Amino acid sequence: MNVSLLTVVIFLPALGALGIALLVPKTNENAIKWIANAIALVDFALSLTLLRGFDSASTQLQHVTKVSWIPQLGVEYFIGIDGISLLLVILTTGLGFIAVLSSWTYIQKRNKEYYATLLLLQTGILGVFVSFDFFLFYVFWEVMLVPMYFLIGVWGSKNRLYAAIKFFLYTLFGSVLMLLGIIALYLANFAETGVYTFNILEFYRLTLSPDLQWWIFLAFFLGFAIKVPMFPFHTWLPDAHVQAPTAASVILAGVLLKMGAYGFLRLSLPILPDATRQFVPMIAVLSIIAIIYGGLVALMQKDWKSLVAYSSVSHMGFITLGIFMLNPIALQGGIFQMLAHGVATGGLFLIVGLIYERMHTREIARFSGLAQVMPVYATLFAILAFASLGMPTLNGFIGEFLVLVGTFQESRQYAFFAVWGVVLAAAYLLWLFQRVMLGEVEDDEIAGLKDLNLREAMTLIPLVVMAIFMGVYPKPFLEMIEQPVNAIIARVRPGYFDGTGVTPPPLPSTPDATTAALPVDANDQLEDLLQQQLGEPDNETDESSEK
Amino acid sequence: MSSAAFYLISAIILGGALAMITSRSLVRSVIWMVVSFVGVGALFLLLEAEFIAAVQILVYAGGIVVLFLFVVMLVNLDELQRVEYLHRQWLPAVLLICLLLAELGFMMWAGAGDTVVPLPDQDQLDAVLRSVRGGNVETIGMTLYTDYILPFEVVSVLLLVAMIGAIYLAKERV
Amino acid sequence: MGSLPVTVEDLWAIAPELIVTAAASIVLLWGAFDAPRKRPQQFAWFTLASIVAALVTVLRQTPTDQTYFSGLLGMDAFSMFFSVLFLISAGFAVAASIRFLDDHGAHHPEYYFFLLTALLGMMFMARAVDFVSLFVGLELQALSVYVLVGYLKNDPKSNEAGLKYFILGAMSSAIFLYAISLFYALTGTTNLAAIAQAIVAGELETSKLTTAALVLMASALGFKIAAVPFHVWAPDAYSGGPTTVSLFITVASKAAAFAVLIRIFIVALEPLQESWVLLLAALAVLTMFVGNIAALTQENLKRMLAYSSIAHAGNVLIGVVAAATTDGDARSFAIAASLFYLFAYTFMNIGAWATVILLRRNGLAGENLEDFAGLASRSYPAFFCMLVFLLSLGGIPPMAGFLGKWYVFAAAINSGWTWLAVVGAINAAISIFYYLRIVVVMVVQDPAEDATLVRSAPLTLTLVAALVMTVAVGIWASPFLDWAASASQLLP
Amino acid sequence: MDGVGLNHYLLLSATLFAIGAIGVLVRRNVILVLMSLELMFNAANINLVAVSYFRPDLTGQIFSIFTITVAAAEITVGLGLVIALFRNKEAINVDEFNLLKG
Repeated sequence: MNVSLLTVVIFLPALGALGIALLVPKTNENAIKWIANAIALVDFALSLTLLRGFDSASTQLQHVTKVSWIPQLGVEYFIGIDGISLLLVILTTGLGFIAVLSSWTYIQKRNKEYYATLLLLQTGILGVFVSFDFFLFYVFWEVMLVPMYFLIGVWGSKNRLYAAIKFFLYTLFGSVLMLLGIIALYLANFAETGVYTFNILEFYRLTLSPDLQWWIFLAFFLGFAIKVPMFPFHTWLPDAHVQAPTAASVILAGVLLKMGAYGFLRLSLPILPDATRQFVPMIAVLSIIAIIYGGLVALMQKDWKSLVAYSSVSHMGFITLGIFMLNPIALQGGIFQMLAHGVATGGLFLIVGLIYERMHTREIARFSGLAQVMPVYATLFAILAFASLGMPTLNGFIGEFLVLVGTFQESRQYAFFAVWGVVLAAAYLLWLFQRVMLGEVEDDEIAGLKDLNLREAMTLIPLVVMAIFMGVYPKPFLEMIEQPVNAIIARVRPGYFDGTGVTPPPLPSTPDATTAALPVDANDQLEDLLQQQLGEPDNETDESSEK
Repeated sequence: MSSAAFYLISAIILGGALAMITSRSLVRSVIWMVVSFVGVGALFLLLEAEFIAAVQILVYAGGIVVLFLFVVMLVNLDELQRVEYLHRQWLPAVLLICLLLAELGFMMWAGAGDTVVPLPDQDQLDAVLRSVRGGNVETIGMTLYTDYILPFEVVSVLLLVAMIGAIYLAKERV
Repeated sequence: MGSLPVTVEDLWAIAPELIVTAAASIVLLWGAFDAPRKRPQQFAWFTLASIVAALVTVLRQTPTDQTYFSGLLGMDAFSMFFSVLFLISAGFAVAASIRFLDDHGAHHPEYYFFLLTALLGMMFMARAVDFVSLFVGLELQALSVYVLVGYLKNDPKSNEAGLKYFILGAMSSAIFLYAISLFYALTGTTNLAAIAQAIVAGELETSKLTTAALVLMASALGFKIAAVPFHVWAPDAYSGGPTTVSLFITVASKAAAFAVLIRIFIVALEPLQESWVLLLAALAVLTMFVGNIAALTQENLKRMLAYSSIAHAGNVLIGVVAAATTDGDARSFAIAASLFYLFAYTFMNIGAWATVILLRRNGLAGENLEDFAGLASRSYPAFFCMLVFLLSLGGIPPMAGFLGKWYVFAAAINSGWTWLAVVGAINAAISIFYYLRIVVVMVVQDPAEDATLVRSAPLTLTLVAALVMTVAVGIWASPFLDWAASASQLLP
Repeated sequence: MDGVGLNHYLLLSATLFAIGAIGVLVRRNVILVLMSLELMFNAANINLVAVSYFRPDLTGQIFSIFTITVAAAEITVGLGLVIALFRNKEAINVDEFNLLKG
């Protein structure tokens, strides 16, 4: 059987977890750590090779693998990537490696189980971002819950069990209702086409009645909004973050929350366009509430980690706002903000984790003058904080700026309120910086702190570099997501591109059976593209005019 | 005349049953049960089911009652007298059941005609009547051993289970 | 008359049942003559062998539309599905029992005798297409199970459980019988298909007497499947009896009751479905909520699993309700969903109970939640098995339980019962809460000092087989889905 | 039969059934509960035989033979359970079964 590169990227961590669990003796902790790090690094490197030959101009899914799984129900093992998926995959593997590396000394008990669980989690998340079969998507979506539950529940701090169970039940509650939405969609598709399938690309073609769309949207909304988390479903997030070990927080903030946003833009928008438009005002308001409320609450936090956690609520508000403004700029901004937030906030959680490992406290009031004893640490923190609050030339700026511009196009009121999120972010992050980093060293314990060692710096520096790179040169990232974004907008807002002179790309279709089982390489892609431009435009316009 | 017999027998059955469940003495209860069961046997006679009536008397009055008496004697009688009479929530239970009974009775009365499903034609009916009525043990035996041979055999296994089960459970040690 | 009452086809049709009957008789006689009873394991192995023989025989038979024994028994794919399910459960129960009975000093051949007769009764229940054979099979099963629940006769808890089960079980049998007699009064027949015809022909749908009979029938069957509010016996019977028996009856007896329920309601009472669908839907909702919420507060693990078993019956009922309101493909889909759910449930539930059997503290069988304390550090494989079973029971993919849930919810939405699916989904989330509680105890708490695992080869085999099936039915689902779909064809 | 139809028999059996049910639910003595169960089985038997007479059709009579047998078997097992419990606990009071709670 021909195993595609993408499949390897997804399942390598799980295989590694299995290997660690079964083959490595419990007592040999160093071997466990080395193997886990090696696997995470290899996985990251492999995911980077996906970039080679990736054609960001193509409208087709790439690296497609499509194998029948449960034929009776029409379930397929159908994975592939477009620009959005690819960037999220790389973000996941990158942060995954950093998370594994950052755990080296942080985790003191049950190393074997810890690393196995962490790697398993990575497979679950990666699977969500590449599945184009809804059943498969749901399986990964749920599978991911279990390792996260254990990471928080076993290796977390004092109130870990409460936080773990809260996390699990909240997200599970959302996802079981989402499951019903999936079933309804599946049955509606059968009623319309007579074929049992979970193929997401086929669902893009459906014309469902607005009423049905409304209900399915509601079901999806619960699943995704809890995951994001949107106000008022956010209450599990601070608990989970505060209690989780550093690596889990990094993954949680960096990629796990993106799953909800990803769900919205991959599934809700293109499959349920009519309902999406109906829901825009509600979601926009909820997003703005999240932005402002998250910022205000962050301002009042006494605990360093929960401050960062609430800043996540605020930043995720920008992302959902960007997604639901339903124009290309805001949507691109939202996706870019997903990446930027992953990098910056992931880094901030690492920063908190590093100091917690040294001081075993996260109470902001306990710290002062850290910059004097830990200059490297303070510098890196400053850059990440600035990235997070959206300073120009750093990545957070690009995302938030695009979201605000896109929002402004749609509604000045929304934009006016959303801007306050940026102001608040500056306030709480700078105030935090001032309280913990500046000032006099008042404490012997702080005076005795050591600055970062090489391994610790290694976990932060890639993120800092990335934050700067993305801020200075965002073009390649935006290019990569441009086509899929335009396709989504064309679907959710038919006629949007008519006046702009831009031809929206068609939604990606299912590659036909002959190429299906094999990974599609760049040549095929090019051929497809040529064919499309030469032969098919007529058909396309016909179809769209019929609608 | 048979109408009078029906009411008389009904009175015996229900009276026996009522006396059984209200009696405080277990031995008396058992005796009232015999009365009620014999009444049911008489009812079967009235319905021209002589064989069933015989089985009823043999199995119930002969077998089960002896079994009950046996257990009542085996289990310490003093102990039994001590047992409280009724459940604490007996009244709601009785009311509920009476309500259900009233409901059931009403439904039967209201649905009186419903049970008359079209009967077979006269010749057929006569044939059936000859076989069914008049206590034709031979017909019952033949049917039991032909059409109903399977449940018959299953019931034999069931009796074996009951026998082994009772012995197993009641014996001090195996 | 005059011809032989039984034909060769009849005998071949009940060949599996004959094997089981023969095995039961042999166990009994062998036990009676083997006076010293030094090696009771031999009975277990013999029983297991005969169960396998019966299983092979069932698999060699082909389903037909014919009826046997003068129209009393069928041999449709539906009944064969259940026969296989019962045989598998019985096999698991035997394997799990060996060490357990030794440790309780109650390893007697009678145990296997009752197990086999219960199995026999269930097989007849699933195949009966006439109330006479149905009732007799049901009673054979019930009587054997009463004895099995009270099997540890020197343990007052077992006695008490057996007696409670007996009283309520016998009462439900009486109600069942009374309902049958009313239907007989209405239609003049005891054949299930003929009852349906007579109801249509006599236009009895609106008759008040029919309603009375229907309500009695529904409550009697509600007792048998332990649906709320007829469930009061179930937690006692499941938690008080020997754990191996609970393993068997939470799966097999429940499945047998469902076989009867589906056949009666979908075949015989189909013309009346307007009157009973809402009743059954209400039962499903109550069963799920009460089962799950009661399970939340249990400290005794066996009781928790008992309530969870009640809640799962509610999920199967969703499938039955969905089957009732449709016909053709949609009905087959819904019946198949119920069957697949029962099948998936079999393995995960057996696995969970088998793990309970594995535990022991102070020389007593594991029962309380604390007995699971620190299982993750005591035995990693045992912990992993239990984790998979619990997640599967909670409906987390990719285990079998998830696919089962998916299937019944899909059936419900397909038949227009979306709200029922929503209730089911909410309950799935509630149920996860107590399954996670067990997981937490296993991972976080420190093990009690005197806690031991009582391993034995057959029990390990049971666990491994249940684990493999729980995962395989979820991931490699195709053959099982096909099988459930083909088994949804009931005899008319 | 003059004036007495199937309905009379059905009513009689319903009453007997209800009396049996009351006995099962209300009385606290296990042995009496078992006896009341017998009443319920008998009620069903009356129906079966009565229908068999009025239809007329033999099935009801055959069925009632099975019912009587099953009821007898059932009561045997029930009494076995009572004896086993009594030996261990010396109580036959339904309310005193309280080892199983929850």
